[in-house]
Amino acid sequence: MSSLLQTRGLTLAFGGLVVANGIDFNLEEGERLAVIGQNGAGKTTFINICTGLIRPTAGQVSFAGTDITGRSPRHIVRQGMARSFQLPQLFLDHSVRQCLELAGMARQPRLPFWRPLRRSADGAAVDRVLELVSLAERQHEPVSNLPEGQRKLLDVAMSLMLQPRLLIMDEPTSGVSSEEKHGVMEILMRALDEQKVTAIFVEHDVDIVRRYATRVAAWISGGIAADGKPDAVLADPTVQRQVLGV
Amino acid sequence: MRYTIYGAVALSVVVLGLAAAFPWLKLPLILALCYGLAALGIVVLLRAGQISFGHAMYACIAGYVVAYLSQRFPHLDGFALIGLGTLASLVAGMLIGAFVVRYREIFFGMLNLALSMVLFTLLGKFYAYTGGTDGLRVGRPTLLGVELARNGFETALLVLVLVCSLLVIWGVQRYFRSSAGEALMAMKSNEMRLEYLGISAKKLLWQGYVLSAGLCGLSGALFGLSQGLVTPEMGYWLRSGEFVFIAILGGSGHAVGAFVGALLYEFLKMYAAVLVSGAWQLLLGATLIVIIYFLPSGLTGLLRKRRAALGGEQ
Amino acid sequence: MLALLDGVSYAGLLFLVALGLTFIFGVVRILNVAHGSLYACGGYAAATLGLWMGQGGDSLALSLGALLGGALLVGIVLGTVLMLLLRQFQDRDPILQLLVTFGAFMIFEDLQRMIWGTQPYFVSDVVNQMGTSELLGVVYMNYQLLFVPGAAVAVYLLLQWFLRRTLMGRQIVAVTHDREVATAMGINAKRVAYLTFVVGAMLGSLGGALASPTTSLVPGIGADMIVLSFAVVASAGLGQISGALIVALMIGLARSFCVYLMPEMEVVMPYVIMVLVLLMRPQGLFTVAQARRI
Amino acid sequence: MFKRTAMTAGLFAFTLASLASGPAFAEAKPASLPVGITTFMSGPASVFGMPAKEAAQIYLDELNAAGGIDGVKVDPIYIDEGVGGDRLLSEYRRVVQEQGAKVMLASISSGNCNTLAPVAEDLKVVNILWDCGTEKAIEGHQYQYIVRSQANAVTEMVASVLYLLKMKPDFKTIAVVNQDYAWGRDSWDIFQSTLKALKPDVQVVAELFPKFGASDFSAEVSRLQVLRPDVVLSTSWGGDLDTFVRQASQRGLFKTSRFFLALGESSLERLGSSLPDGVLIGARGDHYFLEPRYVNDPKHKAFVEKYKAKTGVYPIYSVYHMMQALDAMTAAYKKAIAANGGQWPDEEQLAKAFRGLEFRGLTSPVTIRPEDGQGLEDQLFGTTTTSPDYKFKVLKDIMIVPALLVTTPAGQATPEWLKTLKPELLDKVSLLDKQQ
Repeated sequence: MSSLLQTRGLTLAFGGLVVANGIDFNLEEGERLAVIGQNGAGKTTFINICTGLIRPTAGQVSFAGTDITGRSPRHIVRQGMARSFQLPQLFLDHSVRQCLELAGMARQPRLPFWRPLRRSADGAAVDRVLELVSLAERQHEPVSNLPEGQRKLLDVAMSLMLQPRLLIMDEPTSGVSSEEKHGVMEILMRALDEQKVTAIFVEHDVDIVRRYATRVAAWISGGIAADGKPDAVLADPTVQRQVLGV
Repeated sequence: MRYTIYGAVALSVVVLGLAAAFPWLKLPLILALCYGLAALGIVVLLRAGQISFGHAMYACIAGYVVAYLSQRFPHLDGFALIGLGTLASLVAGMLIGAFVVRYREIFFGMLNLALSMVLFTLLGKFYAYTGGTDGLRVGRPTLLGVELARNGFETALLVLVLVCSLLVIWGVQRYFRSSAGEALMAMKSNEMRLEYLGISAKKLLWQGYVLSAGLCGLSGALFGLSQGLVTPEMGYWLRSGEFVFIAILGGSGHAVGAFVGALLYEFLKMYAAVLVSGAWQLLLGATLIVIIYFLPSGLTGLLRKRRAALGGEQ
Repeated sequence: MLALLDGVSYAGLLFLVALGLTFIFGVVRILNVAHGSLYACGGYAAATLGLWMGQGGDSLALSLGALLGGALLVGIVLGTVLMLLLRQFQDRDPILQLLVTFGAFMIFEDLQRMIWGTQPYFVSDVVNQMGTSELLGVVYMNYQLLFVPGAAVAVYLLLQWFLRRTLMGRQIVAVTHDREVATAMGINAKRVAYLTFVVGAMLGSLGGALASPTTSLVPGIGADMIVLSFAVVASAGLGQISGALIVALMIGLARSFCVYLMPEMEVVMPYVIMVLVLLMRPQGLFTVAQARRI
Repeated sequence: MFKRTAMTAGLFAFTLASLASGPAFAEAKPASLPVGITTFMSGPASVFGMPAKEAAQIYLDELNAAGGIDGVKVDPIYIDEGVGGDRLLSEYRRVVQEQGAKVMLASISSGNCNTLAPVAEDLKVVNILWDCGTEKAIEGHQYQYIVRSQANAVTEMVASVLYLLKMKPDFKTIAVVNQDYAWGRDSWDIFQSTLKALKPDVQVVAELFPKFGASDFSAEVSRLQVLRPDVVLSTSWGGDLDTFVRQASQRGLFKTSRFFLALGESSLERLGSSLPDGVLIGARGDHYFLEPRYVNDPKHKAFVEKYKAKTGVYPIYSVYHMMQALDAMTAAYKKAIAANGGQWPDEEQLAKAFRGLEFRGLTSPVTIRPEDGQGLEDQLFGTTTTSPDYKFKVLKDIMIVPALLVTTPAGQATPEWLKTLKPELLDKVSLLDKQQ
């Protein structure tokens, strides 16, 4: 039985600059992988390649056993790999609830253009997710009213509405004040467990990594320098020196 | 929904009242509503954050189809003509749409502009078939088999246009609130996210584009019948500009906006023609700028603000 | 063969106007519909100045002075007016900005008619002074054959030099590439934008001025010109200066070839070219296609 | 929502207030006579529109100063044709139905004439086609309220061919450069089929239709220089004509070909010295401020002076057409009142009075055909020559073609009639100075 996400010799180069350097990588069902690394180490690029935003110069990506190299994000998402963004990508002209309703409808083969969104969307599912990310009481406000922290949650929540098998979160707690961070992570993890979603999250905060990851991968200049149990990786001298900078 | 009903009622009362009080206003009113229909087509695109400077093309296509058919088959009923004219624009919209939805913003607008100019010049050129710049006459057809004199015909047409408008307002507003409609609007704020939900923005835009083409077509068909004449002018880019003008004036908040905008516009222009004949463009231009400055989201923007204040629920 | 020669003069004018348009877009990111009015007003101003500076007088210098003077004057005045107007709409939706220029266009159309009336206007001394030359039994005006294309090329080279060699030019280029970074680097984007706008406006009105000796200025010439230059700019790729030159040439030549081969197609040609180009190269001929976004 | 309704309602109130200010409908002799006049006040065709408007003002001021028509002052309502067909139609109806205009003068554009004529007929208001050329506006229709106070394209073009053949009997090749719109195409069709009937051996070497309002004719000029046709015909006008003539003359095309400008009269003064000698010129009627038979006619002379004084230029044909239309109106009212035993006529009586009406504008008298209301207006042609008294070219070798010879007889179809033309027609006309 092949692993959920698998990359082989994944390479991306702009001219001379190599941002992904022949990455071989496996992710198993049910893991919580924390990706750490300095800015520009290629973490986000890796995500962008996996989710189809960027086409790799070489190598291949396969998800749940099917090759998805160079497929469009739309296609990949429909396969069950969702992502959230470092800068929340939301529908600013809509209300919180509408965003989730739209996300829910996205799983339909085609969007109905007669029945009102409100009625065709699965209200129960929306309510459940709203509860999970505790946005229920703000559900009717325009998204533009939300503070950064809650935008992050909404961004993730929209991906959750897709009921993905794998959810990749790009710095879910960046831009969130350090006291909120744990709150946010708690909520996210609860949601993930609830829906049994495998997850990758890019994170800088070491205690958060320790607390919530079952596995850690450290990125250095476009490649994986260390990969394994959190304590092991975080203790690794190279990682200590080049990633955590202690 | 509430707004739709208010809007519809107000619109029909105003229109019918005026027509009853001032018979000569019938024609301007018909024109205004036709412009409204076309502008609504633009509004659909505005909601997706796109703008077209070539949609007069679809009004023009429908108009010419109506004219051609009415000359070729003089016994064809008015309703048939309108139906076929609109259908023609719909089909054209589907084909052209398939290409242009790959483009965004300026390029989208420019491509539409270019296509409409091609049509415009061809209509002017192929004199033998299109009657050149003088265009084609449209005979006065029967409506549901009834022969009508000019006056009766115009009254009937006015009612017909009004009914069309109301149906369209209801239908389009319903589309705006539907999943596809809301997704279309989402495309404006964040196309990438749509893709990352597994929704095809192109497909959405294509639907919207076809709808807008159809609306412009309907407007063009009715326009042609009410004028008794279609000319290439119907497809000139300045005409498309007028549609956009009206759409902005009305705002994209609600389907009824386009029609209110159109009525305002028509009377504004009529005034300009009566009071300061010679400087009507100046007046319109100034108005446009002022509107954009004070009401960037048009008349229905006012409505929207209030709704937001009431707290999101619609 | 002869068709070529007729094409170039027209292409020259088209290029100047389109150049102004694309130049402005590059920096300010606004597609300026009122550019058509600039073309018209430039023409009128030049003609008026020409009449005023002694119609029928045979001093070539004087006539040329009138042409350029008119162009510069209009460029500076209207350019400033437009800029000030658009400043009120900074960082609004680009579509709205576009419409503002559309409104401005409508206003100018009428003002222009109020100022210069509806009778066709022209001053053709320059042309007569420059005389004609005969090629293969066909007589050409030196003005159209040599001067206009020459002027266009000169402007092109001058602009290239300005953008590459001068500080202001480099700043403009910087802003074109990335406004934020440029501003961060301490470039006064506002000043740059203003300058660009005026230069662009001048180019537009220069196009009009150079057209005025051979054509008649009538109400509504702006509207046609703007659509054509849109076609050029969009086909070339927004902000592409050299591209504009080539496309303008393409269109000019295509047009005059049509007059020989299939007159019926003449008017449609520019748009057909534009549509084809955009269908093949969505970003325009000379824009480097970016990495696939979605 | 209510805010919006209020706004709209407010606007309408405003509309009605200002629009309802027309005079009340009066069967008896009205206090004043509202007359609608459509003319181009914007767009390229305002080259004709504005001068005509000036003329109308001069005429009506004089008329009203003299007490108007049978004591009724005429108040004109000008409508801009430049706003485009659809709005023109609404405006036209507003003026008739709201402001109660009794007579309409419409219009300059043939397209507009075609649109408005049936409307006027339905509205039962007398409409004088005062300047548009197309014969199709009347031919083949059975109108009661539509009359034309001037000639139509057929009269003008057939007469043109006659003058061309008189002045240049032996040409072999001809090329045409017309604006690409109805007038340009129709006039060429008529000209060509007339030419076929009268001089079948002529060969058409080029038919160029540059787009309306074209700014550059260099390609056309080059092509003509290669082809070197004996005659170059153009029925263009306004800016297009000026541009074409200047680009052609600057490049010496006039040396290689003989030019025939069917509407040249309207550009003579503007073109000044850019127009060479020896160009054949038409005037859409016998309209020319130096028209030999009327140059010293008091009415004509006085008007030309007055017009020159007011506008600084000499009148062009559209001015004469306007004067003719207004004179026709006045004459018709006088006739109708007489026929009505001194009583003010109603629309129908007025319409009748126009049929068979004989009246005189500034130049030779015009008859309105009783059968179809088509005006019979003589046609003047001339050849440009330099004159010491004027800064622009004047006409010599003037020929006047009587309308009757060259107009489709009432009830006949033009295309068929043109085929019946015989070369003998040429002997029936002669240059003015060669007459008597």
